[in-house]
Amino acid sequence: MSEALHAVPPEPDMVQLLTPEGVRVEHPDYPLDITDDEIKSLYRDLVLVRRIDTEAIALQRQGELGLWASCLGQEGAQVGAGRALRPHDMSFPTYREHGVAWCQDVDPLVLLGMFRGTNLGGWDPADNNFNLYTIVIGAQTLHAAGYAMGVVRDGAVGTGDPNRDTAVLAFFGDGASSQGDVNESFVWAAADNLPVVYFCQNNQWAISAPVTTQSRVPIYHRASGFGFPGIRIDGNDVLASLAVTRKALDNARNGQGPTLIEAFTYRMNPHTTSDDPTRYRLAAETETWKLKDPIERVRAYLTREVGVDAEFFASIERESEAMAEHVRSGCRALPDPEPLSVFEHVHAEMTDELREQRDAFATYLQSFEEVGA
Amino acid sequence: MSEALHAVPPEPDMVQLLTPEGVRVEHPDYPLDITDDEIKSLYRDLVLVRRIDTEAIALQRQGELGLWASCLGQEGAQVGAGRALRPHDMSFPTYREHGVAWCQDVDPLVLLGMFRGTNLGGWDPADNNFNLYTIVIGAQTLHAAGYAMGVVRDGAVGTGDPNRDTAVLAFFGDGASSQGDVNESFVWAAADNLPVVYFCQNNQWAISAPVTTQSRVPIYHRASGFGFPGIRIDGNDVLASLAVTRKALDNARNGQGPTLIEAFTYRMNPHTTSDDPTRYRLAAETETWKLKDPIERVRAYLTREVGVDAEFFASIERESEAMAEHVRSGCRALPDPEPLSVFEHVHAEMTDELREQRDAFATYLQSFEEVGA
Amino acid sequence: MSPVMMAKALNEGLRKALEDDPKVIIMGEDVGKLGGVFRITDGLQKDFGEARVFDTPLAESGIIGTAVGLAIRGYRPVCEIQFDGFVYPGFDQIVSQVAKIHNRSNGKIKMPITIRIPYGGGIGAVEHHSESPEAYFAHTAGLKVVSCSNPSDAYWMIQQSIRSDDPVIFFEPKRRYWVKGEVADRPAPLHQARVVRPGRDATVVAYGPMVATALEAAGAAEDDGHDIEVIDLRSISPMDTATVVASVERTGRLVVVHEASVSHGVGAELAARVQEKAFYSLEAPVLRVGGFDTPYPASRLEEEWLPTVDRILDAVDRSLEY
Amino acid sequence: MSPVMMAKALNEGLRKALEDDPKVIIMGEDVGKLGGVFRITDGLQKDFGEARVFDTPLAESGIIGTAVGLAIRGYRPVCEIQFDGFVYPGFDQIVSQVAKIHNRSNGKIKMPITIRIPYGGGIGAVEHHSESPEAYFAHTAGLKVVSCSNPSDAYWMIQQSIRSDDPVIFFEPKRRYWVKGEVADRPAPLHQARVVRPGRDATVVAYGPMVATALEAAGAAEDDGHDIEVIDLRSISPMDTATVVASVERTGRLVVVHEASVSHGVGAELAARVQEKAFYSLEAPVLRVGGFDTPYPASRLEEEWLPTVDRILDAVDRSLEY
Ligand SMILES: Cc1ncc(C[n+]2csc(CCOP(=O)(O)OP(=O)(O)O)c2C)c(N)n1
Ligand SMILES: Cc1ncc(C[n+]2csc(CCOP(=O)(O)OP(=O)(O)O)c2C)c(N)n1
Ligand SMILES: [Mg+2]
Ligand SMILES: [Mg+2]
Repeated sequence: MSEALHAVPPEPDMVQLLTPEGVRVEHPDYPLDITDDEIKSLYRDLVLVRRIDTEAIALQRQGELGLWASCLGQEGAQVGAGRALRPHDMSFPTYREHGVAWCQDVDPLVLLGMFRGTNLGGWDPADNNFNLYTIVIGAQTLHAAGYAMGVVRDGAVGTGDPNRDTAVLAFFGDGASSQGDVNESFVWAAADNLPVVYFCQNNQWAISAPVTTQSRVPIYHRASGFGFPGIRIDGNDVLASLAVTRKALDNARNGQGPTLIEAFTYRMNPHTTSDDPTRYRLAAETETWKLKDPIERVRAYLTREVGVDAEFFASIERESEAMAEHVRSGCRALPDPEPLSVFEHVHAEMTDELREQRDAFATYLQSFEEVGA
Repeated sequence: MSEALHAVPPEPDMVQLLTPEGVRVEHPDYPLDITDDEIKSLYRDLVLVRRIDTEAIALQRQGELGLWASCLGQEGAQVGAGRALRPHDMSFPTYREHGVAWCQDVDPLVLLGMFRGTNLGGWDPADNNFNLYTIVIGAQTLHAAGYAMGVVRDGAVGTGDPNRDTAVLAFFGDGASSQGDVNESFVWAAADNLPVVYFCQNNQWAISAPVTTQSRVPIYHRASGFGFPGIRIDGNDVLASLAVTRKALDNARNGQGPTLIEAFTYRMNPHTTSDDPTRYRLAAETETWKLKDPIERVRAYLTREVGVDAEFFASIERESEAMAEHVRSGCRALPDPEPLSVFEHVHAEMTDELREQRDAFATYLQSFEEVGA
Repeated sequence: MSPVMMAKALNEGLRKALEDDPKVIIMGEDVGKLGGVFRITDGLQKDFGEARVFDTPLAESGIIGTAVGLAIRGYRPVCEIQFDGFVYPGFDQIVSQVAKIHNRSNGKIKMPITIRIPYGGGIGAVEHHSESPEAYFAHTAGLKVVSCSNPSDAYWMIQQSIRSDDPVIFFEPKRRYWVKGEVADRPAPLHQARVVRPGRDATVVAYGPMVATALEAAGAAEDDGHDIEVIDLRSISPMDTATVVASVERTGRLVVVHEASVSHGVGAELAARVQEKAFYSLEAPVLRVGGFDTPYPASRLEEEWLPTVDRILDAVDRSLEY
Repeated sequence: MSPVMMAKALNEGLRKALEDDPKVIIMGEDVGKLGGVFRITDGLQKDFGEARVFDTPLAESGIIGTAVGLAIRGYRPVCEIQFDGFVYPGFDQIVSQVAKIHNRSNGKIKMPITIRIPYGGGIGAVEHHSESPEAYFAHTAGLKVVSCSNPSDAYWMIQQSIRSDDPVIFFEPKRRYWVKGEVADRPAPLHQARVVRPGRDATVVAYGPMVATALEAAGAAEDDGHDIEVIDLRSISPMDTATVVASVERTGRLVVVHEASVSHGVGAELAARVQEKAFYSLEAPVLRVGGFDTPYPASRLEEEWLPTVDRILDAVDRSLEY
């Protein structure tokens, strides 16, 4: 760890429940009673999410995907946050929350469409309480605040009824913290005491910009300036992420308003498959973070403290093999959209002039088929 | 004061050097050694600024101005901040900083053009280191940050040379604190440790929206979240405004970075001459704030503590009469722009197509003259 | 209804929308107690409560962005932008989110958001308070853009826009807020243009604040023996080209009028469509009358800058001379 | 210079601008160490230092707004917007400040800001990375808008734009970044169109990424015996209408091509101008080929959505049939 401590200044104020070495530690404010089976199930999540991610990168290399934004290294933060969600809660991801999608039972294949280019997302946020991926940095945080305003108006906050009270979980990155939209979202959440939890994955980089380009203080400090609590967690510790997000969501549901969680983590892979990090960061830095891997520490804990046997890990391996196959074959099977579908879903009610454009284009396309015929 | 204290919760953390009753008090962090003559000159500033403002309102009533945004009640904050500026410093006002304009030696008539509708501002910010009024809420705070970036690149920070080191003073209102631009400006100033001082006049209202619509915590708290100091002052205390702004500007010039000053004050008049505050606030509130008038307290101090004689006040009265006359006659004398001037200064280099439009319009206008002739 | 001002008609239309659908909410700066700087939402907060008619913090991106979230939650937000020149901080949320989310979701999510924008000049205002940004939105696929020119349309079109499952940018000609007019018992289709004055010699198309000016011009032209047809476009996007083309096929001449700068304005699109669809009918090129290609000027110059009866007549004469 | 890619030509042009004027600075997201996601600023921070070539925080309004302040201080900022679809958060600062401050100050302040925007589609990207927002800026008085279509123009036009005392929105056709070409010894005037292929039968006008496609179409048309003139507009605002009109007076036919959605696009303005100025020369209506009036589609559909050689030929044929 000593190297690691050089790379990342020790954060006394960082909540950690499971050390990189896999040692379970307690935190006064965040007691977490969790069974070993639950931890095993978190391990399964982590491994499967990573496998989905790895497979997607391979598919991009093979030309099956145009792009992929890897979440490698951030699985702990995402699975912890995702598993803290209750059925009624709504989540607003960026484009990197594949781990949260997994926890919300979104079939990985649903995520692939926009990266393959067969659609722009295309899923219904209501299906899994998982909003569409949002690429415009920060924009989704205002959607989350607005959704939370709706929750309040629906009387779904602070009723004490677990089947009614609802919280909203909004994701964004360290770079996004500079966007006006994110700060305006903080203004709304604070002024209206909205049931929204902001989950910032500070993965140290915004493409090539280190977090210091955005802020000279820890990002979780930002919240206090707007009048709500902010807290930093070890973003590679799935237990810390689960415990802190769970508590923050509880507070939101109970009408105690917003919280900002800064998950201190690291983007192990390039920004996307199009990026070349060798131009702006040292391999040594990445190496250091390897020592803090979110999965290894859970595996170490399960092996050492719980005495989980090899068969368990083997079964997870088999499951992840199956998942990889599902992703591979499923991706290749994603159908290309029909040419004329570009005119669909532009409006709920298609306009005559767009219909005219569509019909003209249809005629144009046919002219070739005739030639072909 | 007791009523006042009901209306405005006492702010232990609010810097005050001159009480509403005109009693001089000390503040450990903000010693201000100031001569009685200097205070007399501040009094003169306050009275003249108020007179300019009052006269402008009258001119609007008479139809000489289309609109006026009154600074009544905010003269203390503005004159204190304005007098803290050094010759090299640059200021970025909103549309209400008439008191700062005065301190920067801007002839009141220069301000009237945009309210009369004879121009859109039209002055050169370099003339008095006073930027054009900016109507789009918050926009000027980014201009201030950018200007400060230029100051840094010019090596005009932290050299120790008083004739070289430069600070930037950016004004905005309580409502503006919600705008993305203002928060992005904070991001830039903090990340680059820019020599900019943010001066927020919290006059309790953004048109009809009380400050609570924008924030549930004092606005000066915002700064800490971005990593720089924030402080609240009694915005009706010209001495507190002078002392605190002076220190913040010094820090900026010395390379110690940004500060946010929240001047806790009150908009005594309607938002603008088009506004009707009876629809959203009680006269009682305004009455309470009358007791905190920024001018009265200085007058009380000068009379009671300094023993300034009636002749001094009379001379200021005469001067303000003269100023009123200057504003009245000067305003009426402001020339209407030439019709064809709409085409001027659209670009530094006029385009052929705009020249074509201008010539066509000139011909069109002439066709009437010919008819007329 | 007896004759009412457009401002009142809008207020009544909003009231009706709030009554008809509990999911309708009104949000914006100063729309609550104050009733908006133009009093269009006057009394609505009092009658429908602060949960449904409320003041937001001062940030347009926040207003639009939270409206998007409310729409995802099933609400039907009506956002007021205080003045035309202040919609731009919300432009990103409008163009990249409001306009695109229905499409992004393959039709799964609806965006029934109405964005009300008091627009146009002629009221002697300061900078940013007199602009006509409609072309920006008309060029943005996924949005619908309309503008009312009279109290009756104001009353009906605002309700139709709110009821629409598509986002509608609703442009209100602020300088006509105080003009009175009868309110019809039935609405016309939202995206249909209207011939407000039939004529044989030339067609003048306008919308919003310029319709009244165009009608005035047509009246004046009559004295010179010219019979001008005037069409109120009403819907800017989609644009009822058919109605205009049908008219031009009769008159052979077309003048388009709007306050926005001429270049790349709505008149350009209409001209481009008509010269294509009525190519053989046009006896003169489509002429455009609009604001000049300059920023909206200081108010003492706005009468020169804005299209006037005389400038419209001048264009009509030039058209007739072909 | 031997043939270079457009990306390299832009890089060299920026380098030259930095050398020629110490007030020139380059700012944006990832323009420093990374050299921009397209490497257009590659090596410039290394050679000119972090004070002159620097990464900004991640906020476009902040990038443009601070550039305005730098300009007031006497600098000549060159802002990079990472992708077309991300300019909108900075739209307010561009439209209400960059475009208007010179005018607001009665000419006292200059705004020599260049905003570089890699734009257009055809690279198989995800949403927001393939848009063509040029019409928004062309409709904004106070801005100048240009687009290069080849390495030589890229090299010279970027320098001319930076040297211009007016704000210039500089559109770079990202899909042509890697196409090589010779760089001329001398620049053409920045706001002048260029006839890139003379022809007698019809005129095709394009700019940026569509110029190559238009030339290809002209080549194909030759096989059918049609002699097509192709004009590279180069400057979108101001627009060199005279060059287009002169061409149409010879050919009698005009097709305008751009990637942006057809409705209210740049083609509308050109059509409106040409049908007015060349009314008696037009033997066919001005026809437009562009993106459809839909959001830019998923990349697997972009080949259908974008104007192609065939769609241009189809329009040319329709024009010739009149
Ligand atoms: C408004 C906007 N500007 C620029 C971009 C281009 N871009 C995509 S991701 C990214 C960096 C985001 O960094 P961060 O917020 O830290 O999230 P991360 O990618 O690290 O998860 C940028 C600049 C964008 N998508 N949206
Ligand atoms: C972007 C933008 N939105 C809306 C407005 C309309 N407007 C003018 S002043 C104002 C209130 C400003 O309040 P505050 O920031 O507290 O400044 P104050 O007027 O109280 O000095 C509003 C909403 C504007 N000028 N700019
Ligand atoms: Mg990041
Ligand atoms: Mg205020």
